[in-house]
Amino acid sequence: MSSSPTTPILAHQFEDATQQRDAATIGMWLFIATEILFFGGMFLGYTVYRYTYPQAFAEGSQHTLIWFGGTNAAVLLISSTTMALAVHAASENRRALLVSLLLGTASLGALFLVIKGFEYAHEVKENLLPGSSFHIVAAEPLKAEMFFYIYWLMTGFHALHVAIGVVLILIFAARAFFTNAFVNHDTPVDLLGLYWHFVDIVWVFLFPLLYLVDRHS
Amino acid sequence: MRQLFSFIFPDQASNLAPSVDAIFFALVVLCSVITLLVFVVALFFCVRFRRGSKVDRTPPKGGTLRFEIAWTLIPFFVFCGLFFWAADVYFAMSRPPGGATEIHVVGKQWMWKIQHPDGRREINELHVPVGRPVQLIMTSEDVIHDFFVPAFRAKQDVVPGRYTTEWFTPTKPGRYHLFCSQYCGTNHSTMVGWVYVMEPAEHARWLNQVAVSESLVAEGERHFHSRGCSGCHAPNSQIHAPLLEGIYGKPVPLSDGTIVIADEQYLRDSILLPNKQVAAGYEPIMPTFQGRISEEEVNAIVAYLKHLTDSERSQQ
Amino acid sequence: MNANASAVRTYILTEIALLGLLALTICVAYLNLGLLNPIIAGAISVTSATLIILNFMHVRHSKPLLWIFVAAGFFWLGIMFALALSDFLTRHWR
Amino acid sequence: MSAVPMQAAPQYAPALQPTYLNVQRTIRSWLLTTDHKRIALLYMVSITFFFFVGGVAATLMRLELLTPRAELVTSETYNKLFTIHGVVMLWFFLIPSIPTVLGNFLVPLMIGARDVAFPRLNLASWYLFMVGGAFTLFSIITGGVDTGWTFYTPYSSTYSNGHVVAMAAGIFIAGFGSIATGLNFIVTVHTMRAPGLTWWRLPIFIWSLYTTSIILVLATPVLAITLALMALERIFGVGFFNPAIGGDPLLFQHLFWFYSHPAVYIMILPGMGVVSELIPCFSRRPLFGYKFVAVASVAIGVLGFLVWGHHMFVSSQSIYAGMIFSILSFMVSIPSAIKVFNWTATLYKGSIRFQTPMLYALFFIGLFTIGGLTGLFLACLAIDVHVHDTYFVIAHFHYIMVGGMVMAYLGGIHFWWPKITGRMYPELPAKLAALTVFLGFNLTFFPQFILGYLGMPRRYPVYAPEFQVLNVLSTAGASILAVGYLLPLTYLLWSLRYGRIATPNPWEATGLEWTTHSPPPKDNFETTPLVTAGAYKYDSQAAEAQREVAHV
Ligand code: HEA
Ligand code: HEA
Ligand code: HEC
Ligand code: CUA
Ligand SMILES: [Cu+2]
Repeated sequence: MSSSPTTPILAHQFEDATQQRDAATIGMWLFIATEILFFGGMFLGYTVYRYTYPQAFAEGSQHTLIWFGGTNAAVLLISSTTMALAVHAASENRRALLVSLLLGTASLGALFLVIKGFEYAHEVKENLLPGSSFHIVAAEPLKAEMFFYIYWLMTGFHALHVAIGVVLILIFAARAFFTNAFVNHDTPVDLLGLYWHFVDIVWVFLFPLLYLVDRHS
Repeated sequence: MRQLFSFIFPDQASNLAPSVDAIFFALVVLCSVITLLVFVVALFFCVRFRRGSKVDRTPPKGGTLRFEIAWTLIPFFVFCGLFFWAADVYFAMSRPPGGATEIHVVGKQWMWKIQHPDGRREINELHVPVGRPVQLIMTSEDVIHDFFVPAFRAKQDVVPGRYTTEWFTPTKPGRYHLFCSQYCGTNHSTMVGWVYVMEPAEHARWLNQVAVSESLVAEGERHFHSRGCSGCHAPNSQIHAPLLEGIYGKPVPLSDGTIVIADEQYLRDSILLPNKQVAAGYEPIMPTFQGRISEEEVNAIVAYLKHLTDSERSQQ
Repeated sequence: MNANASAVRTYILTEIALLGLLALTICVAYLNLGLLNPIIAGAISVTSATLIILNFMHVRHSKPLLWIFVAAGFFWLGIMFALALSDFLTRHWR
Repeated sequence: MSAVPMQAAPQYAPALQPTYLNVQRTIRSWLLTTDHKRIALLYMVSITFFFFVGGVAATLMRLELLTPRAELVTSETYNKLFTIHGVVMLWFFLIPSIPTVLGNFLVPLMIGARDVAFPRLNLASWYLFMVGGAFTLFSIITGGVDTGWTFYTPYSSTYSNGHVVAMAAGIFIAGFGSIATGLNFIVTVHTMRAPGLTWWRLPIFIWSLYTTSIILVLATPVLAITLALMALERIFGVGFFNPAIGGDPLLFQHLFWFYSHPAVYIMILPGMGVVSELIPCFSRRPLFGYKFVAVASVAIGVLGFLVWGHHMFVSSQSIYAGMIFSILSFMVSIPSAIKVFNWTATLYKGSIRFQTPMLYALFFIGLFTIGGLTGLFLACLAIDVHVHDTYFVIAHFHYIMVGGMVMAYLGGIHFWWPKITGRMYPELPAKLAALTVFLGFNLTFFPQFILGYLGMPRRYPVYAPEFQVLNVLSTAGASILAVGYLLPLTYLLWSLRYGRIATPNPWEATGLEWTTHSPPPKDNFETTPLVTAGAYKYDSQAAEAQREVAHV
């Protein structure tokens, strides 16, 4: 902390560093608000159809691989912690720690995608991908198809966000390793963290909604 | 004068028209008054306080609060009044009276197919007698359409996958436009037709003009047998399926514990999406008929199932 | 150093709580509680999300202004749900 | 007059200091600029282009409607025309109009900042807008789309044959441009205000744009996901809204209008903001009920999210939901009423001048009032059953959008033209143009109210012969209107070269933007201004006194 090779870069439109930091944080939270509403549209659809077709949703949900989904939930939650620690490391200018924690987070994100990939592959094999080849033994195959449509849609959009996150984290890790871009300037890492935690929150909701409908029956 | 009026104002040919028009005229008066008020006041200020005119410009004393309160509260109360009036009429417009003649309407790109209870069919034309309430039970084979008769002030979207209803009592004989007013593709603007409102006698004559072989109920009964419904739903069937006599309008317990009233929508869904709501105590083995049977056949079967109830009631 | 350790401790404790909640939600799903099932699952998700927002995303120590921005997204989502469901839930009333 | 310190502007010295226009002169310096003022000009040029694209479509539609049969163009073409017209006019002209042109130019100037908070994001949003526009133009040129701007499913997702996906992609991309702009403004207003510029000292224009931005940020993502879902359904054949697998077409409508109703307030709030600047300035009076007008803006923005279902009164949504949406629609009208009355009251005891911007402002009040009041007809459940999807609706929204917002946009452009370009526009042609637009506009759209109540449905290239007379009137009006819109284009371009050189504050207006040079230097202000008083410190008595002195 004592050594400060670079002072934070202040863009010309700002008066001081606090102003710049506040602006960035508010901006990021606004972006997260847009993301909430973006996913919100799909959550609304989910709610409406689950209310209308409770049976089909229960049946569809039985066909999802709960241990894959559950493991993934744990993976993302842990990666959130490593991300929080990484942000903390950045705020203390501990570069080596920051780099390794970012890499750890990225690996966990990648692990999530790998597990999700196996899950998808399994589902494609089982003909659970909506479309002409969709087939399910259920009382209401058409409504179950709706369930799986929603499943693919929401997990797909979520996986896209995870993938973007992993790429961003890797870029940040590289910058932290090769340059001192984040020394005394941890706002970007902070924002990256916010994004990653948001992605985690989405899964916190998706997991019970998609995997745990009427598991007991 | 009259002619000018009819040039700018549509016919009033149903029971709904006067009540809708009453609100309309009230609003026209109210809004004209407000518009005039705003315009006159603004113009007056513009002229009087134009630059260079010799008037007193000392800033007015006192706060603005009382004005603000006035022009918040006055609109508020006016709006509440308007809302209740219009909502009351709307409520009546959405709830058909008992005993209305039920006519089935199927919209498809780009025509209206109409089935009368006596089995008579029409395309893009609807003949109804004056003075009797008519209820349209409508659905669509493809996209959303909308059954709009300006002279009746009646309009309702026709949505695929479900029944919507619209009702009116024609009050004036004549020929009135029927428009599709929900955009539905290339020939949306030619998905139009005529509604003929006839004196009862004339209507009876029209009914007798062409003999129809079978009523809608009879047609439905025929489909009920030919489509194999009776194979399961007959009293002597080997398969455990509910008897459908008297089901219409009754509460049906479902397997998920809820209870629904068996209305048209329920009957329709039971045929097309049988597993949407499974009757309690039965296996969900009924096959879906979606895609295998046309909307008109469904309508006929629904009419038949409803008739089963009516005849049962009349026997009691 | 002290502040540092306490921050790290918060993260670890939060993490343990989150994993516990995850286990809990899975277990509860296998019990048949009727209507309570979705309600409990929802409550657990909301709790987890709140933990993440407050501790991982540092909202707990942020200015009140930021709380407004955090709440805004959820508030508007609530509007969307409330009014859209006012249609879907009352459609069959007569 | 100049009791306010912010008026003590540095003397105008055109030759000494480069303005934002001539610091750099290469094309590259324009295309890669992060200066909010230059981005505003990029937007101005782009949306003017799109306005004429939409205008040509409108012209062709009105010509077609001269006769009751589809003679000029086929039904298919007509359907594509109104889709182009609606999509281009809304998403590529009206929604960006005041926010991205005047907003980008003025927000930093009005709050005494050097730029917006995220200048590069600002430029990115223009590129998103242009890429979105390119997609849309592509879909138009390669055959068009015939869904209407509302894209109702299942028609758009299953039955329509056009390039729906390309057009949806265009709107989707431009939507992210909107979000970026809105986000930028919110952050800018929160963090970059000059010292002393408290919330209650902000001009109403800033309040309006702030509220607009909230809507942009919170509503646009819902449009994005809705269009994405529609497009996915079209591509893969399965989806949310498909009745074949139990999907509900009404869900699409809910999601669509959740965005699109608030969007209509995106289209009017900035106009209200402009008018709230113009009226006080030209009547030399402080804005009547400043705080109420400010709060009313925010109230419109928030309540505007609660009423979307009024577009679905006959869609077979629950009648109880219909009632909720109806009463809420009335409630959202109250803040608009507050504004109209406050503007009118501002005129009282003023010293009113009638330069072109003021004419536009007065027209705005009148036409917005008519448009808004007819909105009340539509919010009345029973009446909407009759007039839904008829020309009554068309007239309603053109009164607000063309009679209101376009007037406000033109008024604002004239008002700030000296600041933007450093030149005055010529007064006489401008007044003539304003009158032409006003007359043409009313002749075009007033007959449509009557047509609507008579029952002429919208989106009808073929219509019943008894509607012809009124349609001919409307088309006649539209041609006057077209002339009215071509006039400003010509004399404003003319003024770039031959207009009188503008002083820093030709209207003797208050507001920080008038304290700097015309056109402003690259960093807006020589020193960060210090604000010690609220907006609109006008004094009609002083203005009169000054006039007398000048005349003696
Ligand atoms: C800028 C755009 C804009 C604005 C600001 C508005 C403002 C309003 N709109 Fe409009 N509207 C549209 C654009 C807009 N609208 C569009 C584009 C459509 C059609 C979309 C499509 O289908 O393609 C539409 C459609 C539309 C409908 C659906 C019609 C239908 O399809 O069936 C309804 C129904 O309620 C409605 C209502 C209102 C109301 C109540 C307001 C209110 O906000 C108006 C408030 C203003 C006032 C009321 C005037 C000022 C008040 C006074 C002077 C005081 C009055 C005092 C008393 C009465 C006591 N609008
Ligand atoms: C910002 C929004 C905006 C604006 C500015 C306008 C401007 C105009 N609109 Fe538009 N309109 C909409 C938004 C807008 N409209 C929307 C959203 C719809 C619904 C679409 C749908 O149903 O999906 C609609 C629908 C609509 C219809 C109904 C179509 C139908 O339902 O069948 C009509 C019909 O008259 C119409 C007319 C006009 C006219 C005459 C103008 C005029 O003000 C335009 C004047 C401008 C010009 C005329 C351009 C300048 C002059 C020239 C370019 C001259 C040179 C031209 C040639 C040589 C050809 N509009
Ligand atoms: C293979 C046997 C079978 C055939 C064929 C069949 N059904 Fe059914 N139907 C059932 C069973 C079993 C049920 C009860 C379970 C359920 O609700 O799905 C049922 C339920 C119904 C119900 C709901 C009754 C209630 O009490 O809720 C209706 C209405 C109905 N069928 C109509 C029809 C019609 C009309 C046809 C022909 C077009 C038809 N069925 C063909 C077996 C059949
Ligand atoms: Cu059918 Cu329009
Ligand atoms: Cu609306």
